[in-house]
Amino acid sequence: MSEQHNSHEENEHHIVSPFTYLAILLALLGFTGLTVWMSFIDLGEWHITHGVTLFWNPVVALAIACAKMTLVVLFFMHVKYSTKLTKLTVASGFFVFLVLISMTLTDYMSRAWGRW
Amino acid sequence: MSDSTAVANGAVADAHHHHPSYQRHHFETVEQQFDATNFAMWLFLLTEVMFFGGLFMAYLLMRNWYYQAFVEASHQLNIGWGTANTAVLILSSFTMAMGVWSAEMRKKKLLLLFLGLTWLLGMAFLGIKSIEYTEKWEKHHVPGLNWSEASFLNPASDPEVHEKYPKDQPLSADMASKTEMYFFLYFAMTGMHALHMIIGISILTFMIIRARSGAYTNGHVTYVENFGLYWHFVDIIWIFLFPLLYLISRY
Amino acid sequence: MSDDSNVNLPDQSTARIPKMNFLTKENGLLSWLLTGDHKRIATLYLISITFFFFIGGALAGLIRLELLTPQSDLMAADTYNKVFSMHGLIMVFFFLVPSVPATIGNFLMPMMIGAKDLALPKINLLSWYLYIVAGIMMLYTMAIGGVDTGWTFTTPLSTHYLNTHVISAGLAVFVAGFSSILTGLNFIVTIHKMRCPGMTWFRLPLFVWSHYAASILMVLGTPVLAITLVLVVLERTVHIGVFDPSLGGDPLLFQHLFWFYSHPAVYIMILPGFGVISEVISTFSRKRVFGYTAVAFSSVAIAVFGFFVWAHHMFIMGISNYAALVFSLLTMLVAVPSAIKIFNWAFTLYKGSITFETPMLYAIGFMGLFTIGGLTGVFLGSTGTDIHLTETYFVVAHFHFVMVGGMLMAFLSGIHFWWPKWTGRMYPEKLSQLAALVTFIGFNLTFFPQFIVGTLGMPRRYAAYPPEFQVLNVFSTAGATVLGVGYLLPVLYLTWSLKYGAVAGDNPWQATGLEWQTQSPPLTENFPVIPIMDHEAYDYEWLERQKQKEVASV
Amino acid sequence: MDHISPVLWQFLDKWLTHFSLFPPEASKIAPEMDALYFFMVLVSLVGLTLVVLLIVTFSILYSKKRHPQAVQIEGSTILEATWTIIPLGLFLVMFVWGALLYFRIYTPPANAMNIYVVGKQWMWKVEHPGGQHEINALHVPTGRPIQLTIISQDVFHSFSIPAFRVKREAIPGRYTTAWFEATTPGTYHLFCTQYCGTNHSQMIGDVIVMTPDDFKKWLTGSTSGNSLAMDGERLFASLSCNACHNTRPDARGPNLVNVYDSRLTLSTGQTITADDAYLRQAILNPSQNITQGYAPIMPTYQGQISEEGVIALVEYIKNLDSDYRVQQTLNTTELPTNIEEKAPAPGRQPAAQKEVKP
Repeated sequence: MSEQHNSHEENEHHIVSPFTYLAILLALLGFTGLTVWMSFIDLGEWHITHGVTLFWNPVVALAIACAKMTLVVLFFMHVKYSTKLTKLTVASGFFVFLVLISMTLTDYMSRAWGRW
Repeated sequence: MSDSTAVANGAVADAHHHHPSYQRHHFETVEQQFDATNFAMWLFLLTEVMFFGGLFMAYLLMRNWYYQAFVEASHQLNIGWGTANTAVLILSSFTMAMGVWSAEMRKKKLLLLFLGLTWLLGMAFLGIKSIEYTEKWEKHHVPGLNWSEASFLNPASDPEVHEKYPKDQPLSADMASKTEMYFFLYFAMTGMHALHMIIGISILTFMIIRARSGAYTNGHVTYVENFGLYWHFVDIIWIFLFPLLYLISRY
Repeated sequence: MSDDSNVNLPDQSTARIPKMNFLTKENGLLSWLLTGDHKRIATLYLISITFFFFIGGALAGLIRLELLTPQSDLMAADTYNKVFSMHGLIMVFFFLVPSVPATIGNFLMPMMIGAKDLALPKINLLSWYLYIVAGIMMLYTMAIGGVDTGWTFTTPLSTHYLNTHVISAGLAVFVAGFSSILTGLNFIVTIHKMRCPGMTWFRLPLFVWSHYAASILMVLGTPVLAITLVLVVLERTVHIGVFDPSLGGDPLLFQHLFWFYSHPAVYIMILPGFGVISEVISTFSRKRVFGYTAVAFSSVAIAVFGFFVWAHHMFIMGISNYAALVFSLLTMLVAVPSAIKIFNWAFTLYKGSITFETPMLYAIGFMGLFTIGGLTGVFLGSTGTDIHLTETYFVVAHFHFVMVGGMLMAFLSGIHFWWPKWTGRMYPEKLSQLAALVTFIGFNLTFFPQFIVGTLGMPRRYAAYPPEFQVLNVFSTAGATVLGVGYLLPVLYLTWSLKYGAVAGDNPWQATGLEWQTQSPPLTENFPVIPIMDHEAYDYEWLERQKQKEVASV
Repeated sequence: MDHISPVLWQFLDKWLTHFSLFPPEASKIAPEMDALYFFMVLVSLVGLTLVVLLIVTFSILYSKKRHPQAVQIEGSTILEATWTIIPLGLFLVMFVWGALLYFRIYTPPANAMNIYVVGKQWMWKVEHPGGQHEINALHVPTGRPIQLTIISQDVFHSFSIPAFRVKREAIPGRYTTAWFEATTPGTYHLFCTQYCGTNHSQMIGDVIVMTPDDFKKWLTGSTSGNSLAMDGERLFASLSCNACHNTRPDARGPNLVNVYDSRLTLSTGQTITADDAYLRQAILNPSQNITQGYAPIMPTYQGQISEEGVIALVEYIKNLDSDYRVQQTLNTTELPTNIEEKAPAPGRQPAAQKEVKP
């Protein structure tokens, strides 16, 4: 059977209630406040090894952004109630995006290792 | 064709009985039509992810290379406007989601209200953005067109920002020239985002006109739903642009 | 009918082309320009890409003519640069990328999966219009003086050092990219959502699988090219440089972003060709494709691995040696699925009942040439030999073996194979077999010497070259002439066959695909009633049973 | 045979006299590269023959005439595994072999003689350490490893010597290296293989390999009198680099004696080897490369020194193995007396340079 029949059965077009939307809105605004507030605090850094340092501020800011994104994707964009195919599509999008970033970085990061 | 051998007689012909008017001829059922267009929208959003992906990659690299320039240049952005815009966009995402809900519940008045609100909030976002752009123009921070590095070579010449960030050192000439890169990426990324907003608002205008004649409250929510996906996606891009451009070097 | 042929034509004295078909349904130019019918859009695409193919081909002819002598005497160096740049741009973005998917794929995809149309007919039409807009922009670029960046737009050359029309060419490619994104998007949606009842994933023809894989690459890769070109255009207009080293940018970032698309792009070009070959080989050996699942999954594997190998275009360009190592290893992995395909096709012939009509001849040619093209790719994927061979004619020969020897052979094979379905008429068999042979000989004569001249070290994109390379270049130019004849012949006899070809009937090849179970040319909505798929793909026994049933019922 | 057209005759003559199928092997690495190349050719030939043989045999055995009824076969896991694993194994052998070769070609031995190459539209400029300049030519001795430090002044170029099997991109703004050891005296082609604009095909030259004795003669015959390091020294003085980079205890810049090839700790905490590329960066983009303990006060020299000038400076700094030369330079130039007032707070800690890892 192709998906249209499956999805028809498992997904009787779920309607999300306005209260959920409202809760998400508040959460998003809360996160926005949080990230702005956090950005003014020096969260310090973590010296992993000599010369390799992780700064917490951008990490936290991006973590909050990811949390916000997840809320939007799951609820506003209904992915939580969608078919596996939609979930897979979203996941593959992030996967290829990460491939672009990480594989390019393999070059830039390892350039410093040797004398080339 | 009598000899088309794969054809079984009338097994699926029942799909032809009760079509709603909005069902396109080549779909068997409304669900199929909804699933297909919804899936297509998601795929389109994937292409958008990759489209912005290139810009994010460039930003990541340049920020790591010219950290000092990027930090001081980002102090030029107005965090108040940025936060306001984030809130506006999140609100518009909410009203859009409510718009989809109204269409699903077949409430025409509510749909019009929420689409209208979304439209207004979208315009508000662009308004705030244009205020920010004007600010940049006045301060000669538009790379290529109206550019000066003065406020980075000598932060004291820009008392407004300098007061808030007294720790900012004067940048050496070679580093100061890299602030132009920051603003280039700033304009490229926010500009590309604003372009998506403008496209979104144009489609929204068209939708509001159609919604008045009840086009989306007759059970055919695909269009509203798909536009909602697009609108939320544009919101998500901003959710990442905001911390990356405005926030991460404020402490 | 002779014993060594598979062709099963209806009795020509009584046979007729069905009156109602997609070509005759409506008349007038407007009915074509506003059509939503995938078959009509495919026809529009076929005409337009043929047009661009011959422009690109004419430019190739000029290149070969210039390279007949070591001096740059036919044209000045800058003219030569423009000619090869336009040849590359037109052939890659206006012929190879849309060739099989937008024409044959567009025509067949819905029929093969038993649907009335692609999921998004209007988007399909939009894709053609974008292609035409892009094509006009490219022709405009050519008319006002052309561009001499090479098809790779290498920065900072393209952004700061050339005063040719880089912007309009870049935008043309940008628009063409969107046309290709929309085609790919449409295919993925169609394959997921429009299959007829009973058409499970593993009953799909391999043609559909390979298009699915190519579509993934189109959808995810092309946008990166688009944004890269936007940045190039911005750098030229605003003079800011993320790619310009003198302003602090990194030209290698351009290379990374460009090849992130452009390496998968070669899979976008070749994968649909694989699909054609699977269909043709199965049909003309009357046998299910050997190891269906392996062939299907190897397409997907190529698509997935295709995203991980782009930096093998940059081994000598100053990427870190460790990164070169990683990308080289991954490149070796992506070579394996292609090898699997070749052997599976070869073993499809085993214990078959083989006939040698034109599509099969092209397909066999494809297998040989693609094997060479693929194996020489390994020479370039291995970091050590890449140092010597890259940026020479070896690379030129390698990708022409894959693209012309592979893709173009597959395209011609497919065009001949589905021509009766498309037009309802047969092409002239003997003449087309001759054309296939001429193409094969001309191709080898043109491009094989380039492997040698590349190994000798002759750099590509040279308007003039040291005289000791002349002999091999003369061979190459001679071959190009033969090749040109080989490509002109099909245009002539296929046009002729539109009116005078034998009436083909529904299923002249006795093939099993759903597209052959409807009339030729098909109805606008393909099938009178949506079919139900109740057998595996390439089930020739099912076809036999159907025929017997019909005979019995008559 | 006199009715053969002269053009054709010329062609045949060329074919017979000027025709080769394989480039000369004139470096130590060339036979190694060719070994891998021929291994690949062999594997390819075997693979191709196998495929062609299969196709031809099956086409003959199972043509419709001989074999009117096809036998349906689903597939064969064992066979498919075979033609997955064997090619994979072969490709992996090629990968490992190729990688070893790649690292060898791009890792110069320590005792190599350094020659600088600057590419520009459309010529190659070669600078020997002894101050000999060449355009579109490169003279090298046999039996001695030569390291090329390559850079481009404008766009991408690629420095290619097919007879040595060596090729390396000339990148604007960054040094790249390659090395070779020539074995056979003679004249070989030098190409630019990366498309670089209008006269790309004119960017060619000759590599002249000489015996060590001849090379010595050539060196003395074509010197301009000043070595590269001496040019650098002059530039060092005229740009007043020694105002800060001196050996005084209160010097505002790091002492450059023996700095080459040493490990430096930057103000970011990163350690880095002061190689050619680093020295170049430190001259042109000083604020990105602050040695720990120093203030970012050095002005940029981007746009003020030509690539040749930077090379001369780098060569000079490389050869600074004692204070003596710096002192000498120091004495010959006048030092401003009011350094302390002019300098913006020399003792201040440099602003933290941070790296972000989002």
